[in-house]
Amino acid sequence: MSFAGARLLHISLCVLAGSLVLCGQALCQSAPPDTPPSPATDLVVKDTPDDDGGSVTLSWSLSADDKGGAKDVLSYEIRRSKSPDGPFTTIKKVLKGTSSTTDEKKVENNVDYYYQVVTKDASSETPSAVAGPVRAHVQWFNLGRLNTLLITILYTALLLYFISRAKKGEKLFVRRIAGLDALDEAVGCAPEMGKPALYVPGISTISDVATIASVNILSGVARTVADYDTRLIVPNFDPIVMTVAQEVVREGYMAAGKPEAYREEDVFYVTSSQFPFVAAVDGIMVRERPATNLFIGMFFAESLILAETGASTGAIQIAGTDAIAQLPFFIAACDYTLIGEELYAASAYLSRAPLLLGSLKGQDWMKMFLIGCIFIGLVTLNVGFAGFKSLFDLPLTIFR
Amino acid sequence: MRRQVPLVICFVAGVLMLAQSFVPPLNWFYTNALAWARIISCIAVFIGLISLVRLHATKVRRRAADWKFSIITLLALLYMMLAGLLTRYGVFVKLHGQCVPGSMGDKIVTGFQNAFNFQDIFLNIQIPVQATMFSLLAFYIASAAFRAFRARTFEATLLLVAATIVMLGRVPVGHYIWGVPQATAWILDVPNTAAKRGIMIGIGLGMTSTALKIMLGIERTYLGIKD
Amino acid sequence: MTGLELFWTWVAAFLTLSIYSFLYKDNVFYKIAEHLVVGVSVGYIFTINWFQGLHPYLFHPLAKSGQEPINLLRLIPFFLGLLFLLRISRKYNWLSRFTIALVMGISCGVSIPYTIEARLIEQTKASMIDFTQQPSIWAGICSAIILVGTIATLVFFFFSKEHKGVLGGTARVGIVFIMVGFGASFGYTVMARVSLLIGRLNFLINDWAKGTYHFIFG
Amino acid sequence: MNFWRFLLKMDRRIIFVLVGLAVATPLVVPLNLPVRVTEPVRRLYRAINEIPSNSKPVIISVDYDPSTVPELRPMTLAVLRHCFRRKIPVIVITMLPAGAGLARDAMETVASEFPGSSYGKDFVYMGYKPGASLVMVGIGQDFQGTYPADGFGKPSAELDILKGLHNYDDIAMVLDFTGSSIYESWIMFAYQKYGCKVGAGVTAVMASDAYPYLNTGQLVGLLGGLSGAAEYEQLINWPGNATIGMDAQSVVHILIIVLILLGNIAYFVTRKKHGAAQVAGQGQKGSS
Repeated sequence: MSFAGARLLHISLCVLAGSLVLCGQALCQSAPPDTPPSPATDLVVKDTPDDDGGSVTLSWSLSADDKGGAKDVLSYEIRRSKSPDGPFTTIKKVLKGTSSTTDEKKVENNVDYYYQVVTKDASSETPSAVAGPVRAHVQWFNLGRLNTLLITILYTALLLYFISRAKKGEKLFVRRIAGLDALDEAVGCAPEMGKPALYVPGISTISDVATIASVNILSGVARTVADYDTRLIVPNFDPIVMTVAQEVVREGYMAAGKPEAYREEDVFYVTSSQFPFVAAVDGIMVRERPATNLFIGMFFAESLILAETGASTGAIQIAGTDAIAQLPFFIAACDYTLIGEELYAASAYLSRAPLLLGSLKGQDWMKMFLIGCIFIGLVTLNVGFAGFKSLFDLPLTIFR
Repeated sequence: MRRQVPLVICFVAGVLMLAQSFVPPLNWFYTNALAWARIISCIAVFIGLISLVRLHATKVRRRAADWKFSIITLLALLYMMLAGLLTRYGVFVKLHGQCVPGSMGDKIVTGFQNAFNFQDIFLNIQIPVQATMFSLLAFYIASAAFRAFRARTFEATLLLVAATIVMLGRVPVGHYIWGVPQATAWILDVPNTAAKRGIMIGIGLGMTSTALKIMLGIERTYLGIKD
Repeated sequence: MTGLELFWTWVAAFLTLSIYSFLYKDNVFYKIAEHLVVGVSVGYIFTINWFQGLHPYLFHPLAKSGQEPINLLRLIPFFLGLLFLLRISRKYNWLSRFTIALVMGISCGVSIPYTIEARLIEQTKASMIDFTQQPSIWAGICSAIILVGTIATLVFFFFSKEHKGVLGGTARVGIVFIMVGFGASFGYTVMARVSLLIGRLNFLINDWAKGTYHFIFG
Repeated sequence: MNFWRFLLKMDRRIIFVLVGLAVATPLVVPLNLPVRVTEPVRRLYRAINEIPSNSKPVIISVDYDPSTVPELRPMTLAVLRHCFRRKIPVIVITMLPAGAGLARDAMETVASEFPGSSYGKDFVYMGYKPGASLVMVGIGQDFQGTYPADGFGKPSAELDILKGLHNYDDIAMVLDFTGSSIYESWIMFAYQKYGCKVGAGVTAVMASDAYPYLNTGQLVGLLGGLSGAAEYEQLINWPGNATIGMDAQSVVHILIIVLILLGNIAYFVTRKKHGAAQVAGQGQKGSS
């Protein structure tokens, strides 16, 4: 017998068997097997909040047959029309157990739409009541981020206020930061030993704020190093950071009045791969034997490899990072470590520029503001009022 | 021109980026700007390349210390670039997706085939060196602990006691010592959480103020501009 | 294992041992491995950037391909990228500042709201603890300790006041929390690091030594 | 006293040698130190033990890449061995392109230890499919439609193990071994949507994030890192790489603790001799 023939026979047998089974079921059960599922109810449609239009949010109550019921619901189909009477076209399908979704399929703004949700099982379906009309709108402001905006404005205002006070010549106190005092000392000891200093500005890109802070510190370091006529070696992980580092170091040498001592080949690119970079910097540390190693910026697991290799060469080491996971290792293996916010404070502290010192004052006020918020939140929450805490929800929903 | 224009560019880009997170219709700027930054950083790789080649070529020319090893770097670089480009552009290589673990973490690379052993070199030279460099930490974590964990000061004592308890609590032996598993869990859940949360808020303040200062042009060291 | 696979296993094993030799001291083998991997990794990055970066983000949007319209806006970053390449010119290198300024502006603008939300708002909110909803007295005590620790740590980072009196005392409590937390992180990480070493030793023992043995003796 | 002075000035390469030996020795000569089994591991063991033999298969999703192999491969092997021994059919899949070779390797390693087992009947390898969540939903709707062929290109219809297998109703349990958050997708789709039991094995670092799912019952059990794997090996009484690895871990941890203690003793002993003046000059090392 040919293949096609066998196939045909197989199919007909299956059909026969299938209809027998169906008959059997129909005979045995009083109810027909194909009862349509009960519909989804309470369909609510509204414009998706806080977006730039083109989207409608739907929510409904699950069909009684979803989960608890006969459990034969497979999915829900979302259908849309521009008129309450249809025709409705299918927009998307969602799985059983889902009770909300958004329609973002070519939704025009400011046009009336009507929706229905169709509950489907294996062989039949039940539409819900039609909901609508609903219009998608453009929101010109994202209310869900109002709290973020307010804090941004408050913080900016605080910073600008204290900076302007500093500009007017007001003396602002900044406490001593042990790691930073050591920085000058450490950089100064390199020339005494006739050795170079090494500065690693982290292994991240310039878009990392920690890298930017590191570059600011590098600027101060370069000036000190130039004063002492020492070499400053800066291996880089990122080409853009390298470019910025070159600018900053050159400027530092110029500020110290020694532009001719600046060597561009000492601020160079290595590779943007984490461990190959570490392998190369380890090599530099054991071959050039810098008297001072500075690891400042964003670091990952390589922190301890760098710091331990540096320690083995007897260099004075200062680290600074906001990578919380790496701080323990720097603290263990380096002489001083700038912890988290100290890294950011450092650039202000080093330059002693009034503008930057003013911003430290603003930072402290913001800290007090947040501690105050924590206290108010604690008190209000524990007397049974959760409203204050909900001001810190993300996204903010209390104004919806 | 040299000083003011960059500051204006920085300010405008920063304000637009900031605004788009509050004003939904400005979202298009976000998508575009990220692609722009990506393109710029890709082009910047050429600057890195030039720097690297210049450094090693100079070493070779001057016969500086270890100049022979610089030849290895230059040859490896040249070979990988050519192999990568030829693999993709080569007419005789039929493309079909092949994936390898990326250089940092889980980045997935598709679309390269193993002509010129591009993939083999990556998998058998770069990956093993990376893994081995990473594993050096097992040695260094021990030597750092030995050297640094001395009860010289009160703070150092805290560091060493907490580390010792947690280390003990992590291995089966510690589970047989009364109180160690509980103490380990407590230290990790309570003081550790508190310290991290406090540090994190501090970092958030520092980052935001640095970013704001740069956006507003108050901090301009990065441009190599002196006040 | 084929002959070629065996060859690559030996290459990987040689490099692995070369890196470990650095633990004793710097030497020729380490230098070879180091210089080799720097070259390979930059070549790899170059290729990835070309095909995963420039192709999808620059070449494709500028070339008519498929149904996507040509995106001429992408010429702006291309132009800025070229300005950045002027770094190598002595005369025009100041033009690269335009590019750097744009990248800085974008980065700062993105990071501000994100940082405020993830690091300030979330963490502040997490510190507002409802003591009436604690599962047990002990849990309540722990929550209180976390609260005290968070605030004390924050006080440690006050820069504009001398750490004396109440402020100094609180800051000192903050240091206690910081040091205990760091000690715990250190101790916790040992296991993960040792696992890495086990992984490499397994490679040397199973893939390299045993693999070679089986290749030769069947 | 010379010993203490020597200790303080000890060349760190001695420490490196000690660490190297501490890791390598147990790998060559297993110590089989006892392991105390924790509750999450025991729960997974019990759940697998309750699956009837020669009945519904389990899906084992091998979603790790080379970087987490040392932690995750041993637990995958241990669970596979348990399934093979209890004659529970096993379907091996992976959601990561980098996991393909590793998944096959784990399956073939264990299969070769059970000479009676046969491919297609007791175990099957379905390979890598892109789009993890789509695949998970696809399995719920139509397994064979999602996987028309196995990882070697053989049509699914020809595989005994897949006969009559339509969706999650025909699967006893999903087990995910991963260093990423893929296990959360399994919880979301396989468990929440389709009510299929899900168990997971994750890296030690991730384990604390996964515990909440255990408490809510969304995970039937959890293996965390090398220690979780070692505990499982103990439960199935089949010491393997994890037990050996844990031996190495124990030895290194104890070594470091002993080094710290000796270092401190040496520090205090020599300090008494030299007086306090030198101590004051020690600087801030170790704190900040």
